[in-house]
Amino acid sequence: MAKHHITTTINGEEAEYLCEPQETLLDVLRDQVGLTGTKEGCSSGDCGACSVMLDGRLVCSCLVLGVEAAGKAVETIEGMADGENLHPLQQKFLEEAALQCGFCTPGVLVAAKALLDTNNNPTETEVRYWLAGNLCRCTGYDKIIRAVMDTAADMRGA
Amino acid sequence: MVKVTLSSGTAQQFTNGVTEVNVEAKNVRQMFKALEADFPGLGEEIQTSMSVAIDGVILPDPFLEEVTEDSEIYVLPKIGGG
Amino acid sequence: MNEQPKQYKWVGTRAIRPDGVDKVTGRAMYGADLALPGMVEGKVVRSPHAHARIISIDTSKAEALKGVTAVITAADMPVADSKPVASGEAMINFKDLANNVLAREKALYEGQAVAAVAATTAAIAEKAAALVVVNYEVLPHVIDVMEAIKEDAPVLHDDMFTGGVKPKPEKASNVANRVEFALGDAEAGFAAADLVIERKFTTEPVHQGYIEPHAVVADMNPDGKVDVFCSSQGHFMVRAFCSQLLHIEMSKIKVTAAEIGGGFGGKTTVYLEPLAIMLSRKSGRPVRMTMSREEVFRGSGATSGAAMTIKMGATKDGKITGAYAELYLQAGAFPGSPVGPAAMTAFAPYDLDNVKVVGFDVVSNRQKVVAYRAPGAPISEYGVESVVDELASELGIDPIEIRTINAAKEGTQAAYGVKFGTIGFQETLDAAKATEHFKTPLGPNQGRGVASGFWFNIGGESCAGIRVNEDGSISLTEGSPDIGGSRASMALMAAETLGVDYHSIKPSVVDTDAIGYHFVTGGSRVTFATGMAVVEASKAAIDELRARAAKVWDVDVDGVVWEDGHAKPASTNVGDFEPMSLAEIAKVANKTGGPISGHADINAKGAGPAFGTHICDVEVDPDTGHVTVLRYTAVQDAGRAIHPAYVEGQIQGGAVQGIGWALNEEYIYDKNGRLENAGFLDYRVPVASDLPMIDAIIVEVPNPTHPFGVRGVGEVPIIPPLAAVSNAVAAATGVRFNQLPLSPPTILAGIAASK
Amino acid sequence: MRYEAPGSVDEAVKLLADANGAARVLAGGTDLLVQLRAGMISPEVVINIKDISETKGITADGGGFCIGATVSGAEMGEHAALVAAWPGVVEGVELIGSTQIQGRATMVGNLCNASPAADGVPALIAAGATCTVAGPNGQREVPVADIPTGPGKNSLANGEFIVNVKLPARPGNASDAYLRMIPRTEMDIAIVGAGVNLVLDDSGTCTEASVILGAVGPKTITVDAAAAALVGTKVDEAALAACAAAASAAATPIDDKRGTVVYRTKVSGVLASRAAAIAAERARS
Repeated sequence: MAKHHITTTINGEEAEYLCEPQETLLDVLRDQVGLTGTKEGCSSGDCGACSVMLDGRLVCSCLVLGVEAAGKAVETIEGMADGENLHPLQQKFLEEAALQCGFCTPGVLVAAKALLDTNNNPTETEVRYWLAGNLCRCTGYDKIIRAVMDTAADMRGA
Repeated sequence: MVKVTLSSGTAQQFTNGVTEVNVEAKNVRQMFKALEADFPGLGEEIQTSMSVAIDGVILPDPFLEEVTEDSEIYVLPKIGGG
Repeated sequence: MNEQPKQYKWVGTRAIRPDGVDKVTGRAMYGADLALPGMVEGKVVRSPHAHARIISIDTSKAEALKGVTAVITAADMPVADSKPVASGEAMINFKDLANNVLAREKALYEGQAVAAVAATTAAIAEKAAALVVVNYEVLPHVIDVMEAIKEDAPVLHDDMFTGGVKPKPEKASNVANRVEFALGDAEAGFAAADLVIERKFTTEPVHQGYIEPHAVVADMNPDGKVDVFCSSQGHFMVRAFCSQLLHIEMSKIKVTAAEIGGGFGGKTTVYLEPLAIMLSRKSGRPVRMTMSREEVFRGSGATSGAAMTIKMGATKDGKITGAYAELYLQAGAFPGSPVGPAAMTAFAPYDLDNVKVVGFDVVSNRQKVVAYRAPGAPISEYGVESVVDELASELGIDPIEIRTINAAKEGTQAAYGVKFGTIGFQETLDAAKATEHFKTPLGPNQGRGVASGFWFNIGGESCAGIRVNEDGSISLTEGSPDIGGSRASMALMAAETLGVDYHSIKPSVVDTDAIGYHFVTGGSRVTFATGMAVVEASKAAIDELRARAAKVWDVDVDGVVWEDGHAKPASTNVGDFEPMSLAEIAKVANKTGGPISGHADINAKGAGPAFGTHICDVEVDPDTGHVTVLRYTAVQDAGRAIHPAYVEGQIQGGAVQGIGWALNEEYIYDKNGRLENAGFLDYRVPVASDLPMIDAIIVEVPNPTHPFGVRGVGEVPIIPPLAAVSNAVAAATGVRFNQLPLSPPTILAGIAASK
Repeated sequence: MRYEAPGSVDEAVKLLADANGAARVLAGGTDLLVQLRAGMISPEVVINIKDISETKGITADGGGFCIGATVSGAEMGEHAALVAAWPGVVEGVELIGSTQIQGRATMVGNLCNASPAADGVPALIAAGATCTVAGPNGQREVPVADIPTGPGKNSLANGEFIVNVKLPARPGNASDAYLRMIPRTEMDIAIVGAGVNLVLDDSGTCTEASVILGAVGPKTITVDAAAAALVGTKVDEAALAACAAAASAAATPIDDKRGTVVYRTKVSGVLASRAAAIAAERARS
């Protein structure tokens, strides 16, 4: 099994790794690149804990092969804050207690940011359906949905 | 004498169904001894695998507590939780 | 919403949690996030059969595979006695636990571990696991609780005789235990009733559904010392269980609590941890093990499916005169269903003179059940709250009113014996009744359901350390894995007690070498018990701070009081001293006797029972049976909400787990006893688009035994939703289903049958 | 396992043919990777067709549309003209999985995976779509209805893969709709699916109809009787009731972990008539 040498961009920086053809982008991010903020909850695309952006599209990194990232741009939770300045969503999640155990949080934040990047005035229903693929077992989603809506309102006001 | 109330299930096992038993004791450890003497196995069973509630407070590991004639003492299963 | 009472500066505020930034930036380390140099990956070989005798296990092919560092079976594990051993608060039969961790003679459920391998990569480990050859003799199996109690059912344990009955049965059976609680004379109660309703209910097995699969890294040194890093609800539990199972002294095992990605009771026992230690010992290298989602569903967690009969009688004016419950709960492969608490909580919200509850703990070929949020209570209270609802509607009494008529209050004796102290059940009913939600009219095909719930809450062992650093900041140590923001609550209580800025306190959940024993994070105990330890440790630190100020001032310590973070002279008689702040005292600590700290190691008593009342509106599509939850309000007595946002979060999250239990979650087995839906695709936990906002209303009737009045909040909110949803569906459809889950096919079939 | 990412149709065909059945095509990968991880398949080679220009993009094609095999559900949803012309086809594809899945999953993958419950398929068949199949003997046009042959099985021969799907041109007073029944609101596999495609004349009378059921047989069921119940009517209540009855009568479901025969039979009719009503409403406006 020859390993593939992949050159890609992760969180704006060029990155290289060796991976076997069957390894997923999730495996690669966690085990080769050391970015463990992206979580594995199911490995079947049903929980969204491994959400990342791939060339500007929200995807489950468990459903992308590591080799497919060649020449593409990957964005993970680790790239969401700007240095020590948290992204407004990250800040709002803290202020509004929109996380409990925090395990689904990276995936939820990446997904929510993808929504707000294209729609800064979503309805509650739009937020709920957009995030339907991000399972959270702790919060009942209430505070997550509110935090996303409130962040959008702040972004519109700014 | 202190009055100890058992659940009907525990009573069936150890006291022929009598749910209220009276023993001479000034504290819980004496109570266990007295219960064991009167109803072999009962004191041991309570100590190792049950809780005791004294005046409404559930104690998973009772031993040192004082008891009086006025104490309301109930024996119940241990409670954990998720 | 009650915000903080005036006298508190920090308690009752919505402070940002100290571990928050780590969690929103991906830095927080969960069970699977640690990688050690030289680490190998472990994998479990699991039984494909629901019930089978293990004839032989051939590990030679797996051992021969290049890259494999160790293969283990039950033969590598000490044999444990079949005797309950007190381990912390819980009674554990370590023979059962050992068999659950690694099957010895029989596999008792599909997914039970029978061997484990370690190899240099996960892929090789997986290959090696497939090379372990297990020769099984497949035996007849039984899953359903009522099937399992039948005379001719396959018996799981031929040495198990029903406990709790006299005389001891002569024949082994799957009924592990019988419990009974009674008060007064239930039959006399029914005789006095104008209306008696008796119904049978069933609930299906469900899983806690934490998003983080079980994960551990274990590293055993050649000198026998073990380091374990894992996600659990109690690293002291992990230490105790591994010590007992593997005969390793506790002092040699250090367990570090990883951040935990949800537990809900499902992480109050061990699965992978002892295997990882054994594999590490054999490999001579650190071993990481993680479960796949499928393994989580088949081989971990989960609670009972159940069958029950509930009978209640009431007078015309709604006074309940008699109550009877008969409960059958699946324990899974080994005894220990939550039938005890199910029986004790069943009628606990009500002030009843005549009540009897009988419960049966029944083994069957499923994974051994483990605690799930208020273990047992959602099941029994679902049945009871359904019958209360039916009594109300038959008698033409408002559902909140009938609960008010019968509500337990201070001095009420619960069926399980205890007389309640100060409780806030009526307050939750009043708050529910006062909501705009309860008064809002409904449309066609819509229905409203109300239900209440009770949970004991517990105390138990907790410890805390307050270290006053040289600059006046505070390092707070404790040992309760933080599953939903408890570090924030600990820091708030310490800040309030010490009178210092919340932000100057850094709380940490430290490892088992660094602090004393803690019972697990469970039973809604952490804010209560560990919080109590934190307050006591803070008070101990205050005593020391006062003593130091007294030395500086050269006065007697009794002449120094602590107010608002400062040492002050108790009166002008003591002398005219400028108050000294905590930071000022810390600065001179070395001159006054050395570092300053306070510690508390306690077994907390006096947990405060808690109640909740929920209101649920649904709309049912009469042609497809699909249920939409339109609106949901959850009221709960928290005693005191230390951090109201996380209290609301517990209430909202618990309510939604209960809604999932009511509507769509269930274990589905095929005819061979194999789980058909071991994934999030077909084990349907609620998703964001399934739900409305969950209005959480916190009622505060303080628990007099806690310094701030805390009762504990985590468990109650999962109890009422099962009946609240079911009662709402009954109101919307005119049909009472008396079974969960209320999946669309069930509802459509019920509607069709009623016509 | 090898990984290949050919840059041309011919190259892909050659790789597929050479592997002699031991190859799998990777488009969106949302089924393929799940099957790989679960050990359900262990191909010798995975062939990523996303670098082949013919598999990319949505192009207007003589009044219809040509949709590349690697076009994701999200891309389809973002294509305003496609959504306007074929709302039912697009909503079917968009029901496949979460937002994350939509970023990857393709309609063609859904078709080839041949699940009886595929959400992307009933409306596509109802639309009368065809697809371009490339293989060792060149390319051929095939009705999409002929691709799935049974659960998990399709009619593609060794060395073949689908390059694109073509949706035909259609008159103004025409539209389509797809509905499915799931226990939750998202993330589930359909218990029943129904796609309806309609053409109305200027008076609002239905002149052509197609009703396709999913998840109630080993493959989709084309219910001609349900379509006939709509044709010649103004898609009024009586016609919808007849459509429902015909759909329920045609359903041949099984009992499984997701639903019962009784349930699926009844709901087949409910969804067929509801989808027909929506399609008619769309066609009128």
